[in-house]
Amino acid sequence: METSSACLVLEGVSRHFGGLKAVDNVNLTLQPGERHALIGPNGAGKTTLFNVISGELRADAGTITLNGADVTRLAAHQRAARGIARTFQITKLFPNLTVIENMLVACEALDRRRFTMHRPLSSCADLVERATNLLDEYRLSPFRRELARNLSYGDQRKLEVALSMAGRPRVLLLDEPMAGLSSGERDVMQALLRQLDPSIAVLLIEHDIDVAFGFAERITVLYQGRVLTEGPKEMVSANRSVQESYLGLLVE
Amino acid sequence: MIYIITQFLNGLFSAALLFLIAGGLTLVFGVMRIVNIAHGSFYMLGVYVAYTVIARTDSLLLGTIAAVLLVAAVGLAVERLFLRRFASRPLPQMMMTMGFALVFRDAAFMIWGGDPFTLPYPALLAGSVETRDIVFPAYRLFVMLVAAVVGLLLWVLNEHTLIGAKLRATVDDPEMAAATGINVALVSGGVFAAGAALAAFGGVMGGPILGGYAGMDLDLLPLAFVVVIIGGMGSLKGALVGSIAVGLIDNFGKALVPELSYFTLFAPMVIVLAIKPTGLYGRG
Amino acid sequence: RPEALPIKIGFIAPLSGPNAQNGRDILNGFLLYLQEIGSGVDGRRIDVIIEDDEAIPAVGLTKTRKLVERDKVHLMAGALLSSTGYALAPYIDAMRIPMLYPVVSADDLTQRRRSKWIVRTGYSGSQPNHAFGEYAYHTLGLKKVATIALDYAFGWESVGGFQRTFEAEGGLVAQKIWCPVFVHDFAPYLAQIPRDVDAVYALFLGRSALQFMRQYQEFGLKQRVRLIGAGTTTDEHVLPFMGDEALGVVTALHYTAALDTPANRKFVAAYRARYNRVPSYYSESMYTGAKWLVTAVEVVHGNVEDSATLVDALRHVKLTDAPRGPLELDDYGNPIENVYIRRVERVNGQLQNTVIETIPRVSQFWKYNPADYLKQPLYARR
Amino acid sequence: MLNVLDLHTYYGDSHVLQGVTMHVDSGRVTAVLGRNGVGKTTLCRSLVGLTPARAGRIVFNDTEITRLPPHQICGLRISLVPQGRRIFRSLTVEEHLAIAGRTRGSLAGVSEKREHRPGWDVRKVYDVFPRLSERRGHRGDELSGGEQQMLAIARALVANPVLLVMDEPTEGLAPMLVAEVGKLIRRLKDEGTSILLVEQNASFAVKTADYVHVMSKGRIVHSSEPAALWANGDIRTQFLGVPRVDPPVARD
Amino acid sequence: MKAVPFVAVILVMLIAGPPFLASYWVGLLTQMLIFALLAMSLDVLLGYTGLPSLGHAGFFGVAAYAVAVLSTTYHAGFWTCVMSGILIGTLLSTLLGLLVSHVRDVYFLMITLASGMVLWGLSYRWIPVTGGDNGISGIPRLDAHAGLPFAGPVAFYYVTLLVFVVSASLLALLVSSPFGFTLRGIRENELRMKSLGFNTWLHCWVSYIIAGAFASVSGVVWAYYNGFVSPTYLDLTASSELFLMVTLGGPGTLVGPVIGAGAIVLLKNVISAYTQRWPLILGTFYIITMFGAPQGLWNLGRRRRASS
Ligand SMILES: Nc1ncnc2c1ncn2[C@@H]1O[C@H](COP(=O)(O)OP(=O)(O)OP(=O)(O)O)[C@@H](O)[C@H]1O
Ligand SMILES: Nc1ncnc2c1ncn2[C@@H]1O[C@H](COP(=O)(O)OP(=O)(O)OP(=O)(O)O)[C@@H](O)[C@H]1O
Ligand SMILES: [Mg+2]
Ligand SMILES: [Mg+2]
Repeated sequence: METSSACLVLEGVSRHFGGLKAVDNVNLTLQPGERHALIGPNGAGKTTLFNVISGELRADAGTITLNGADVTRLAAHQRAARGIARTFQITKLFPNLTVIENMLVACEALDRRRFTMHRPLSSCADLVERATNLLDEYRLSPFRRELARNLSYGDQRKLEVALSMAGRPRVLLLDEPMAGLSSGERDVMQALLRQLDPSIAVLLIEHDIDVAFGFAERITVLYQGRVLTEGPKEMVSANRSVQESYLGLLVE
Repeated sequence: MIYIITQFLNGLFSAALLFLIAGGLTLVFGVMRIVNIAHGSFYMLGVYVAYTVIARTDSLLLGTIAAVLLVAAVGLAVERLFLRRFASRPLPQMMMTMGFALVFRDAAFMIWGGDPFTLPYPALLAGSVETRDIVFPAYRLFVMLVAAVVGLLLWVLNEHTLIGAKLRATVDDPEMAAATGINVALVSGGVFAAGAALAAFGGVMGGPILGGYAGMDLDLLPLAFVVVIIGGMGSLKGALVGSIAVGLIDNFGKALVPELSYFTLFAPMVIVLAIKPTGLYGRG
Repeated sequence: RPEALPIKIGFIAPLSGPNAQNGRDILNGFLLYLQEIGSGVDGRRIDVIIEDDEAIPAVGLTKTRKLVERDKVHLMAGALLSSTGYALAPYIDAMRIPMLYPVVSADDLTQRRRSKWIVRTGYSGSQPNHAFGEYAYHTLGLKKVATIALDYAFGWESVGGFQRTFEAEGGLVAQKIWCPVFVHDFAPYLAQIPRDVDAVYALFLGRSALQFMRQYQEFGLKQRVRLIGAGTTTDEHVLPFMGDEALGVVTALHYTAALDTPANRKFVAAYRARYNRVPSYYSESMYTGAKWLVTAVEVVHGNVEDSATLVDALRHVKLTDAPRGPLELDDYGNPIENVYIRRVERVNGQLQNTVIETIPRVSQFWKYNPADYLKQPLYARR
Repeated sequence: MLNVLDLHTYYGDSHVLQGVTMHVDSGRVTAVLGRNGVGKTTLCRSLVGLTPARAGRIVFNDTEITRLPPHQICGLRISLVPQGRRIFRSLTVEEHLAIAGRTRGSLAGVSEKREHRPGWDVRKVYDVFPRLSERRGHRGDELSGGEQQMLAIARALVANPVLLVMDEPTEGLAPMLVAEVGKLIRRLKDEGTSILLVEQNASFAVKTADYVHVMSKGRIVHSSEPAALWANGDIRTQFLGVPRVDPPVARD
Repeated sequence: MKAVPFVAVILVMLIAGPPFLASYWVGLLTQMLIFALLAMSLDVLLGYTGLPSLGHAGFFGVAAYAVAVLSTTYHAGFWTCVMSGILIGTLLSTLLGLLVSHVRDVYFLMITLASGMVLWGLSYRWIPVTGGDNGISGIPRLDAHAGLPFAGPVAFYYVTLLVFVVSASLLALLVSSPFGFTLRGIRENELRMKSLGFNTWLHCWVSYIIAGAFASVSGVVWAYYNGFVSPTYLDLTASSELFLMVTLGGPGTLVGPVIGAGAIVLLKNVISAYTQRWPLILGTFYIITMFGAPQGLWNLGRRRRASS
């Protein structure tokens, strides 16, 4: 595997909680434009791995390299500035801002103008336009002026995903973006994911096997914090231990 | 040496008193997330009620009981009628308690006037314990003992009954707590009343030494807050450690560098928060 | 005819907050006297407009502005704290409204920072203590004293006054302990008191006096070291709430409710009858202040509109029958009055400040030459 | 067992439930389906008293519960598995089960004994979700998303409900656990518990339920046996957005 | 946006009214403006960034002290005093901000309370400079010091109004600017802000500095208005009253604090003329207001209007 051109490389990354090895010596490489799914049973350490990559949690061991630079010691916002964006499994919005304001804040995050104090945000036409377009894309426009906390759960989930797109990320970490969506909305979301800029590397956590296998070309299976297998999806779905530990249902 | 021992004992006494006062504050904050500005008022009301009852009946015990019960009732009323509506909304709740602090303060002035007074010592404990050159008032030792007992009681209650867990559930998510069958109104009313009662009890315990006077409510409140913050809001252990730390540092600070006595109280807090933003045992 | 209009007096004092009781005492004294004279002065009714300054100088100023600009009072009286006293002075001077300070005791108000329109009828902080320092050395026979006092201007001025005359006579102030004003537990300070002194001089007031006395006894110091102090420490505003721990404490002040003169007996009786409590020096201060004021208004025949003559009259009042004894102003606007050395005794079951010596006609400059005195700096912490 | 008559519920001024009439039969699994934001969660909230309805009636076993406070409704043994899990962040798994359990007493006594008692208790719940047992000492905010979901179900179970209201109980669960929950629902049904199941996972719902209501814009627009629903392509595409024909696996 | 007509009406009244009012009312109005500005500056922290500061009167007081010390002890000129006042207050908030910007919620409340108390202690104890308890009086009058051609309360009022309007406009711009929105984002969900790429610490710090700067401006005006300073300017009571103004009026809006400040200044001065029980009444007023309008008076009005 080619690591020099890779945009995200994890080497021996571990994270412990007390005695619990939530993430244990994980190696992972993401090429630009790669579509990669991360699956594994509940509590396998998927979200924790995301937290470690995005900087919400510090790694206890190992190094994280982003576009050739070591970011292991950087804070979350610094990593975001270098192109990592993520969604949260448990929705994290700005509940008392309207939907459009949620989007605008996300859009200005990596913009130089976030420190601008002398003109209204609404006069930054390009930011407003971006935010509006994103809302359109995610079918959230009807709720533009609703407070985020008054959205239904499914709509909140959509906004959650939409926020992460605002900063034009290079590496996108999606933690169960389909959860809580109705079947129709799922299809829309899948279509959106498929239409993402092909140069973005996407790492997707998903429990719906159809979605995961339909989206990604490579799969990593995490089990008790460790990587069980990693490889192209055909290879992974053939792997017996994966079937036992995770896909059990399919071979029932 | 004698000097150091005396100051040490003084520090522990301050700690005991602080713990009694701060215990209720941390209880109410820990389980209800209410920054209770009226805590000092409950403390004050306790002293005033005890004073009145003792003056009528000459019984310290009766005075204490009356103070604790009456103030608990007042606390319950405040919670039920006013704070309840704003469950889990810290800012309006805090502002409400600020309003109550003002009301209680003026009501006390209206009822009892602004004269200072002290409560009598229990006859048994009026003397001092003397060993060689160290003279230490017996009553102060007694207060230390009482604080230890109260601390133990709170700990047992919290660790070994479901009350503690129910209380925390109520704070974490009042809606779900209710849907889980917890009578949220009862629980939070009870806790608030208990916090008020504890404040009143602390006031009565300190009564023979600090007494009652106009403005006492806001005088001791910052102290109690400092204790609670150093330890970490909501943590019983924190309140204990905080009060001992503050008691000792403040006493030695005042004795050794009197020039800085305005700062010895707050400096430890600022340092602790600068290093650990949630206090020693607090969680974010 | 202007004579028919009432004379308007603006009154401010802290009527809420921690100092409210003192404010109330002042107000009570004021109202008692006005009630006694009844009908008014020279056919003009006296209207008092009362405002609460909350013991916050800025509030005091706002309220004074209200009284002067909106209510158009002819003269002002009141204030308790020195800070309020200083804060009001520029405004009072600018508006040219005569004002009477009954208790504000900051030395400099009648020394280095005098104001033309302000007349003090109370005392200056160091005034009784000058007398007391000498008395303590000679009559009480003390040679070495430690002081413990509240750490602010009133404390420094009182202790400073005491120390000056006490040491001038040959005594020694061995140690000065200062307690922040917000202290409740005096234990750490009590532990610092040296045991080899002849006496401890204490300056406290209100709740701090009460707490201090309690704790002084609690730690077994009362039997070991004699306690003396400034008058406020055992003044009648706290004395009734003290117990045996206060017995025998000797202090100095320009008033005591136990003063055995006809004028005072009458005042105390009237005050007790009206308010059901012993008058404190705060109460007496404004009772006498009111008397002072009324006397001056009589001198100008009720013509209070002419403030320049009024303030002149205020400066030249002499009272011979005030409850505290005779008093008149010196050239600097501070009263010359008796200072009483008092000892706390229990009489008929009540604690009182029994007069054990009267030092007559004490000025704020004691026996010093005012001009020389004023060249020295104000008493401070050191 | 549960009858809902012309229920109207508002959030402030917004009229969300606009006359819902439906019923849950005793000892059966009744599903409510619908797209995002149609008011499914609001219905659940009104049932358990969290957002009392402004008009209409809810009758549970001859008791009118429309205006009862939540803890009293809980006392009638109606339990809720809320959407979004709503775990108490500072309580451990054990504490969750202890306070929700229909048993009084100290924590220490909860985990042992009581084998002989009928109904659900902590032990039985741990048997269904062994993962929870491993995490019993962990605080709510230290659990993974799926673990929280299991706990939310477990919390409702230990109260031994007569009526269990489940708002998207499979969200975030790995396939094996989704199957496990399916089994659990069937088992509960066999034990005589009535279940109201709100689901996005339409195929899961159709497989599990005995009767289905379809909701749209605050109203029930279709009620039938699941098979009939599945056969009705119009309803499926219009109200559920499920285009694929994917016949549900027959049970038993 | 809905605030615009309201603000316009108020502004016209503020501009046109005073010449017809008695000097006492002009004085009260001046006070209201000064406190309104101070309350708005606190609102940047409390309402927008979600940082409840209980030591905000500190900057106000320090700026006032700077003016007092420079103008009395050092006889400094007008602009020196004004600029130093603002600068020193801002500098202080810059330094303190370093200490407090990583603390949140109640802990922020308490650490700012502590820093406020320390400043108060300093003003009380640093006697050679601050005059201790007695404070400093004798600050020159504005007209004399600044060499204004007009004197008197009305002139002072208009100067204050000018300062107020300029500051309020700047603040209004600030809160609607991109930066203003980052502050709201931090209030709502700091973790999310971090993962979006905001250095939230920095934003909190900057907002603390800005709040301190505007508080200093009001402190400078206050010093001239009163002509003296004393430690009560920076004590806990002052800070908590300020806090009340903001929460009562409506945190997270700029009109709210102005309403709150106006209401409290007015109430305190008017009720106390009629009864000595005014703290009781004021306390009851707080309770009732919070009860009926937990989001503040202004937001209550807004919701009414929105629903009708
Ligand atoms: N802050 C924490 N403290 C202690 N343990 C934690 C913490 N966060 C997570 N864990 C534990 O680490 C393990 C991995 O959690 P993680 O959230 O990464 O799982 P996951 O793979 O995302 O699972 P799911 O699919 O259920 O979301 C879990 O067992 C969880 O209980
Ligand atoms: N607290 C609230 N205040 C105002 N409106 C709300 C609130 N909660 C929900 N809504 C609105 O009510 C409608 C119904 O919401 P509800 O949560 O019941 O939908 P749902 O069917 O459960 O959707 P989902 O499948 O996304 O969970 C939505 O349009 C939502 O925007
Ligand atoms: Mg997860
Ligand atoms: Mg829902």
